[in-house]
Order: sequence, then structure tokens, then C-alpha cells
Amino acid sequence: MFLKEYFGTIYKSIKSLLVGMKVTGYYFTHLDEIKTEEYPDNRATLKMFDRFRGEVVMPHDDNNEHRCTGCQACEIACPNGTIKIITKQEILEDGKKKKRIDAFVYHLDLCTMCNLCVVACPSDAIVMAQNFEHSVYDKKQLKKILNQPDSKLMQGVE
Amino acid sequence: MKILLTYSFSSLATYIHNLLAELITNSLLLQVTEMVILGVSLIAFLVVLCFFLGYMERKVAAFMEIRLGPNRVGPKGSMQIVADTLKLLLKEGLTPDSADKFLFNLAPVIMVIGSMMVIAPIAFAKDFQLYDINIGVLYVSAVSSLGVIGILMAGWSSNNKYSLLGAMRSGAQIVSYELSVGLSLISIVVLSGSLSLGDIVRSQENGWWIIKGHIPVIISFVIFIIASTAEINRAPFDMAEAEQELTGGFHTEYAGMKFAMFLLSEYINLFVVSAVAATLFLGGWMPFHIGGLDGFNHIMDFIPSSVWFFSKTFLIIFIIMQFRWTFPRLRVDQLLTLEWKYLLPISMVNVILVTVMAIMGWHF
Amino acid sequence: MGSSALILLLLCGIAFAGAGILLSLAVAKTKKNAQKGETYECGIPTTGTSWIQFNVGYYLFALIFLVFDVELVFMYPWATVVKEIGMPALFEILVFMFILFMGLLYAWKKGALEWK
Amino acid sequence: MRGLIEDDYVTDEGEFVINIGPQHPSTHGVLHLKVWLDGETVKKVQPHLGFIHRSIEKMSESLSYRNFIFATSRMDYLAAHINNEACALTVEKGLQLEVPDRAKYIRTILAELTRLQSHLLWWGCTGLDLGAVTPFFYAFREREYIMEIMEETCGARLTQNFMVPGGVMYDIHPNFQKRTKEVLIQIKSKFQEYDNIMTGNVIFENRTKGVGFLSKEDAISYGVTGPTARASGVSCDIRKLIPYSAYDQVQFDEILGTGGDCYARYMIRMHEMKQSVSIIEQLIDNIPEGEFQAKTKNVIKLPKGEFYQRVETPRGELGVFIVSDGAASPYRIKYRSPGFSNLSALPLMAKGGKIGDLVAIMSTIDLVIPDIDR
Amino acid sequence: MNTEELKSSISNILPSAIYDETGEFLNVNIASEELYPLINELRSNSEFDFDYLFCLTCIDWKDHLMMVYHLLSKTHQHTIVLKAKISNRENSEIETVCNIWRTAELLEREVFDLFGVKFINHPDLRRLFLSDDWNGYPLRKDYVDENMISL
Repeated sequence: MFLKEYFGTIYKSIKSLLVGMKVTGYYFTHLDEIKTEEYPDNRATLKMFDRFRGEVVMPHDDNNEHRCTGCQACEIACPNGTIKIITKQEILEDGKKKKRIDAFVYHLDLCTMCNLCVVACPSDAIVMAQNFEHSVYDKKQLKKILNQPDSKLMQGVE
Repeated sequence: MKILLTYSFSSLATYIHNLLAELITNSLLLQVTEMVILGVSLIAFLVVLCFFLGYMERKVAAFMEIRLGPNRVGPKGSMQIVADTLKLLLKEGLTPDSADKFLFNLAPVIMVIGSMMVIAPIAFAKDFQLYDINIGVLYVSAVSSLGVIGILMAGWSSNNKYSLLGAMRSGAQIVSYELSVGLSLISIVVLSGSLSLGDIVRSQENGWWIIKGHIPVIISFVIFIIASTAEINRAPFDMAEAEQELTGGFHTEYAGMKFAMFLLSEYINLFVVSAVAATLFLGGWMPFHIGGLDGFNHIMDFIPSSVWFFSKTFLIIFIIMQFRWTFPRLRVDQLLTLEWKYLLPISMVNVILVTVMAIMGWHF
Repeated sequence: MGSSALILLLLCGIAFAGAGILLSLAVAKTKKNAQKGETYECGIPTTGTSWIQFNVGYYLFALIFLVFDVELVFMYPWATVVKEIGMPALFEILVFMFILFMGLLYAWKKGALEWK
Repeated sequence: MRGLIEDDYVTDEGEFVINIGPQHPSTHGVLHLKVWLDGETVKKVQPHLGFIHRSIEKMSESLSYRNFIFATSRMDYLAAHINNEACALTVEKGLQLEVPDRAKYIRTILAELTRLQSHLLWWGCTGLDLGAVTPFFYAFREREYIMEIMEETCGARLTQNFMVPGGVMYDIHPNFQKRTKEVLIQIKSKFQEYDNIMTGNVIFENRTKGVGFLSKEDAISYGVTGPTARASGVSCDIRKLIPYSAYDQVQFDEILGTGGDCYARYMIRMHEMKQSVSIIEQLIDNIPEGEFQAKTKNVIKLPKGEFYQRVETPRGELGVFIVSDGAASPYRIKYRSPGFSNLSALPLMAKGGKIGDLVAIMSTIDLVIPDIDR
Repeated sequence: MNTEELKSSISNILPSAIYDETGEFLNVNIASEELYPLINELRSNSEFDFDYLFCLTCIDWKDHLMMVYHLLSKTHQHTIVLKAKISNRENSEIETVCNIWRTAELLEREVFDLFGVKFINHPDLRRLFLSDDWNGYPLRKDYVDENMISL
């Protein structure tokens, strides 16, 4: 009885070990199963999903116009204080004073890509970009001003 | 073709000797020069071997883990291990303040010596053997266990608790598995009737022992592979290192070149163990012969003996590597249970079986 | 190549390991500070020395191993001649092995083969 | 550095005290365990926490009800989605807001995908902790498919932040259903492989069977939840007991074990993966049409009161306890994290085992350190 | 037991308990001195059998601290919330419950660490997350951290 159990254990053990080795052996002989993504080399073909949240950007059209009215909804929505909107008073052609953004300051180093600012924006002025290569040598470079120099508010956006 | 088939260690040595004798007339100087050449070529061989084994291990591991493995440095990443060695060379070889400094620095040297000494009786090809010791098998099993001294020394002198635990584990482990290795070696000695590795290879002229000796020899082959994997501290028996438990075991405190020496000796040990297994069970450099079939044997002879030796050795190395990348690690008490309750009794009975087989002539 | 090979290998080992370590000493940049000299214990200062009386279950194994290893060495000379002597050698080793096996069983039943 | 005062380290003569963590390969993060050893045997374990304590509870007190959800993604980062869901459910409970069915279904599917990927990662890490490196990569291959689904629909791989009070942030991606079904087929075909390389392996069985026993009484008393408790026979699956989201719409089994050891915990999780696959299969084709988000006010204010929501994360029961004083941000938030209670049972389980057992126990109770420290 | 039965049973043990049913669970408000006898009864009496303490926390109501115990019975599947009011804010003390539910040991250490409530008879009352030389109790409403950056 003891011997039967003893050799039964040995048989089962060796069998289980061989079954395990079969799995690794299979992958060793099937190199097409390799799943490595050679990241910096596949940059050309690497396509991020369009919903991927990499950083906040402010799209500008060809006339260097953006849609940000400076309402600060995103600034309030942001949990981390990532966004700081600096406004200025601008005198329009008809003489009225209007609040316009001077600088849309975005601290990428504080951002957690939670998307709440994009959701909060009433005029769809900011979107999430798919760029994810953010590493820089100096942390200060992560402070970005999203509106381009001399850009204007798009016509019809209030 | 002729030269390729008939080269031997002695003819090569004579050739170099003659070449040097023309240049150097002083006989002592001549001998020293020859020794230096031999020594340097040995070291070069071992370093290249270790580089290759390191590269092979990475690639084998990578392919089993559905990865590509090293592929940046050199063609197909083959220079990766050279780059790593350079990195280790440039690293600061720290010695902890509280360590026993002399033993701490001596341990890696002992490890390397221990593993280098074992290659003396190994026949790399036909007539290509450093020293055919007449008690070769005994020598191999004696010297190969020198490594445990290095491990114990390293673990104890580090004055680190992980290291100490690792050293204690490997002490128990290597000491135990020594027995099974010895017994499975004895079963081949019984069959071939000689302790010399050269004789053992020649005794397999008409068939390797693993084929001639059928089941009992296969059992001792399996036991030998398992026990020697444990002897050289490789996973799943890497209790002394046990990264997940002891962060690095006996070499936790080692860095730089001192650490590289442990790595190096691990790879030399791996090679030596596989070479011994290939020699004893798979015929070493002996081509695949079947007793009686002269024509077939003759064709097999065309493949150089070194190719036979290395392909067998690397087959076994591959199997041991596959163990490492497939199995979880045993626990320290299970390790000893495996040896004392399974491998040792089985190999003891197996030796008797082999003896009966040898005396009755039941092998081919 | 005779026994000088062993001396050569010994020297090779010493030369190689020594040269490697010394070379790295020469090449590597060393900058010592107190933290580097500390014993590694996962980033927490270690408590006392590790050189204390230490309870490992393996002393027993070492003892059993000594017994078995001596017996094992006895078997090498026997193994070389067993084929020539034949049956008498087999009976001798059977008795020998039987006693050894009994010893192992005794140790097993005594619980000496459990790591505590 | 905390907990490093001298008298903390005074030990009896001849005792061997070893620190496992915070920088240790098998603590899965910065957990510090002080272990008293007798040879290889563990006499006593004392966890020291706080290395990654970020005071999310205090932080949430100054965040609005929309914003505090994102902070919980960083708690149990392997189940960020379920944490977010728990918070959203609590806020909805406070607002007495009816969530559209579509949102419920999407939440449930994503939660189960999260559970699946968390268990896959756990499976790989268990192998890694026991010394088998290769399974880790197999698990990651399948996990990567799930991460891709997450990335495509939620926009992020780990910290999805897809939950808003009242529903989900966006509607599902058009590829979502197709891709999910493909992944499920892929994963189902791999379960046998997992069994071959780990479950049936004799070394693995020896390493886990009978190791780290936790009795049913102890499990309840220590507040252990999730697969760890279910392995001891405690019925504690919140998805069954108090169904939330769409869990009342699906058929699934609560896996209960009896062993209470590492092997039982392992098997519970292996079966749970299969259950998760079956839950997703039941829901994926039946996502109802309609709104994916209920209308909420711009500034959410919870009525005065206390709201408690329990959900089942891959590690156990997560409780979100919100005390509101009627303002726009919570007065007090307490996260009852599963890992915290599970960890408290670790000293009990590890006592008397070997160091190797300690590692096995740690990996089978599936600790995620930020979840413990918060 | 349903809510009414729970209420009447608890009233038998502790007549001074005040009930609040506005929330999801039955809330029982008591004073901190009355806690231990009641909670011991709740655990050991097989009619209640509250064997599972699933949440233990503290709320700082500015003028007093309030310990909150969420109790559940695995056998009867009923839940109550015990709220013990600690009037003395500066020197807040309450009896430990960690000999009744072992999970309380770490949870009470957490409360001690972050609220400064001292648990009488707790076996190992030390800081849990913060360092031992930390000043103040961060989750109290009057806690001021000079290093804190306001966003």
C-alpha cells in the first residue's frame, strides 16, 4: 500500500512536471507567438486609440483661432489645480470690453489625465491628445501654455 | 578533411611545442610559455563559453516567455552579455562595513577555482582531454562540491541575514544532493568498470549507456539531472538565492566583478555538470553507434567528435534551462524531502538493479 | 598533459578571478559613503549582527550525510571491479546497502528527515 | 522614515529578526514586514504600513463629488474601475439618482473585465513569487488584451476614471463589443494552459497545499473578505448578497472553498476568472439602448446624511462611507479597503510556516499596498 | 431580526440609546462610556450575533468626536451602525473592541493615528501610517499642516 502510494506520487509528479515543460516547450518552438512590441522602433506604425488620454491640448484652426472663452470651467473642474487661466480685457471693434484668455497655463506634471476638464468645457475648446512621450530633462518644460501666440477666439463661440 | 578528423590534443600540443621550440631555446622558459598559452586559451575558452551560455539562457528564457530577449547590442543581441560584463566591471565592488572582509573577497575566487578545477578530466573531443585522471568520476564529484565552501563563505562573511539564510540552505542542499549524484555516477562506473572518464567514453563505442543500459540507466540519468541541478543551485532548486524570499541569498551583498564571478562560476558549473552527464550517459564525444552496424557507424564517424560532445552537452544544458523557466521553486524542507525520501532510496535500489544487470550481462 | 593540468587550472582560476576583481578595482569609480557600507535589509537598518547562534534544521542532515558519504566513497572501488568479481560482489553490496537502507529508514521513522 | 525608533527593535536574546520589505521583490510594493525567525520558521510577523500613505481620505474632503472619484483610482490601482464605481454608486445613493440601464450594464462589464485583469495579474505574480517566472508573461499577454479594451473605451489603461455620478463618462466605443468577445474567446482558450503550467504542477501544489491556513471564524473576526475569505468558506460576495449595478441581471456562482489554505485561495480565484468570463458573456450582447448618463446638476450636493456603499473588488469588500453635511464636498469619507483587513490576518496565517510560505501567503491574499495605505 | 426587533432588544440592554432610521441602516447613538457592555452583548448574544465588524471609523464633528461601528451578522444578515459620542475632544478615550473582533486592532490603530482617539486596553496602540514623531492628528478638522499646498 505504502509502495503503491509512493510510486503513484512519483508518477503523478513527473507527469505534472512534463505537462508544464510541454507548455514552455511549445512556446520555445513557436516563435510566432512572441508578443513583444519593440517600442521605439514601431513608432511609425504605433497608433494610439483615439480616446487615449495623453495630454490636454487646445486645437487651433488654420486662422490661428481657438474656442476657449476663458470661462474657467475647466479650472474649477480640475482636481489637481493643473490648469490656470490668465485672462485679459480686450476691446472689441464695437468698443465693448470682453474677457479673453491671455494664457491657458497647463501643468502637465500635475495632470492625472482624468478628463474632467474636457468634460466640463462648455465650448469644446480643449481635447485630449494621444501623445504620450512626455519625458523631458527639466521639469519646467512640463508647464505649457496651450493657446498659441497671437491666437484669437473663434467667431461665433461665446 | 583528414586533419579535421584526426586532430587531437596531443598532436596540437606537439605542433605548438615544435613551433615554440624553434623560437625559444631555454627549456624552462619554453615550458612556462607553453603553460601560459594553455592557461590563457583555457580562460578564453571558458569566458567565451560563459558568454554564450549567458546569451543562450536569455534567449531560451525569452522564447519560452513569448519575448524577444536581448536584441539591441550586436547582431541579434549577441553582444548583450559582453555589455553586461563591461557594466559589471565598471561597477563599484562594494564590501559591507560589517562584513568579514577577507573571506568576503575570497569567496568569489574560491567559487571560480572550484568550478574551473572540474573541467580537467572532461573529454571535449576525441583525444582532447586535459588530464585523463584514473579516478576521474571520483574527482569530479569531489571537486564539484567545493562550490559549497564558496557559498557558505560568501553567505556567512557578508554579515547579512538574507545571505546567512541562503548559505545555510545551500549547505544542507548541496550536501544532501551529493549523495544522489554519487550513486548515479556509481551505476555507470559499475557498467563500464572504470573511474576514468576517458575509459567510460570508450566503453560506449557500441552504444551509449542510456541506450545500452535501458531503464535502470535512464532512472539514474534522470536522478543525475535532477540532483545535479540542485548541486549547482539552479532553479527550481535555487534555495540559496531564492530571490523572492531572500532577495539574493548568499550573494545579496555582492556587486560588480565579485558578483560576476558568482555568475561565471554558475555557468561553468552548468556546463561541467552537463558535460559530465553527456560523457557518462550519452557517450561524450562518441558518435551515435549501434553495435554491429558498421556502415552506419562509419557514417556517424564523419561528424567530428567535438560536435557530438557539444551538441549532447548543450541539449542537457537546454533541459536544465527549461527546468528553470518552467517550475516554481521548492521550499527548503521539500527540497530535502525530495532528496532523502525519494531520490536517495530510489538511487540506492537502482544501483543494485544496475549491478545485477551488469553481472548478468542484461545490457546490450 | 599530466597532473600539472590541475595546478594549471588552479592557477588559471586564481589568475582569472583575481585579475577580474583587481581590474574592476582599477577601472571602477569608487565613492564610499556610509550608506553604501550598510548591510542590505530591504532599506531598513538591520538589527544586531547576523552572527548569532542560529537554529537551522540542517545539522542533522549534515550528520546523516557524513555517514552516507563515507559509505559512498567505499562503493567507488567496489564499483570498478564488480563486473569482474560478479556474484560475490553483488551479495556483499546487498548486505552493505541493506544496512545503509535500514539506517535511512531509521532516520526517516525517527523524523530526522524533517526540516524543523 | 516611520516606525524606526530604537526600542522597536529590541528583541530577546538569540532571536533572529529580519525585515522583509519595503524594498523586497515579493512584497509587491512598499510593505514592510518585520519577521521574527527561528531558523527558517516564522515565529511572528508584524506589518508596518504607511510608506505610500497619501491621505486620500483627507484629500477627498476638499474635492467636489465629481472630483474625488479620480483619487480612488490610485487606491487599488489594479481595480481602479471598481473603486470609481463604488464612489459613483455612493454619490448616486445620496442623490437617489436612478442610473440608466445602459450605464449599469457598461459598468458591470467593465468591472468584470477589471476583475479578470486583476486576477490575471495576480496569477502571474503568484507564479513569480513562488519562483516560476514564465507564467507571469502568459498572464500579461491576456491582460494586455483587456487593457486594450480599457484603453479604447475608457481612454486609459490603469486609472480609467470612466465613472461619473449618474453613469459613465462616454458611451462605449463601437469596437467594444466585438473586441470584448474576441478577448473572451482568447482567454477561455488559455485557462487549460494556466492549469498545465501552474495548477497541476507538483511543486506548486506542495508549496500551497496546507500552507497559511485561515479558519472560517478567524476570517470573519479579522474582517477578511473576497476570495481570501471565500476560500475559508465565508460567503461574502457582495455581488450576490447586495447586488448593485447589473449583477441582479446575471447568473453566476459564488465560489466557496473549504480548505482555507493558499491552494484554496488560488483555486477560488481561478474559478472566479471563469465566472467573470461568463458574466461578461451574458451581458455583452444585451447592452440596452438608451442614455449612458443620467442628468445631474453641475454642482453636485449630497443631502445631509451618511451613505454607505459596499462593492466587491477583486480583493474583497470595498466600502465607501460618505458623511455629508450638505456642502459641495464630502464632510468625511472613509474607504473600508479590502487589503487592509486581509493584511491584518497575515500574521496569523504566516505563524509557524517557513519564509517561503510567507511569500506564498502574501501572494495568495493578493495585497495591493496603496489599497492598504490609501 | 428586523429593525423594530433590534431596537426593542437593544433598548432592553441600554435604555438610553437613541435611534436614527433616516439612513440605510439602523443607527444607534450612544455615549462612549456605554459602548463596551453593549457591544459585548451584541457580539456574544446569539440573537444578535454581530460577528462581522465591516467598518470602524471616526468622524470629527468639530465639538465632539464620534466613533462609528458598522456591524453585520453573518448568520442573521442584519446590520446596525453604532455611534459612540466622545465628548472630550482633547483627551478622547474609548474602550477597545479588538478583543471582540480582531480586525479592529489595525482599524483602531488607524483611528488613533489619524484622529487621536486613545483605545483603552488596546494591545499595541502605536501610530500606523504616520511616523512616531508626527505632531497632531491629520483627519481632525482643526488640523493645520504648514507644508500643505492649497490647490
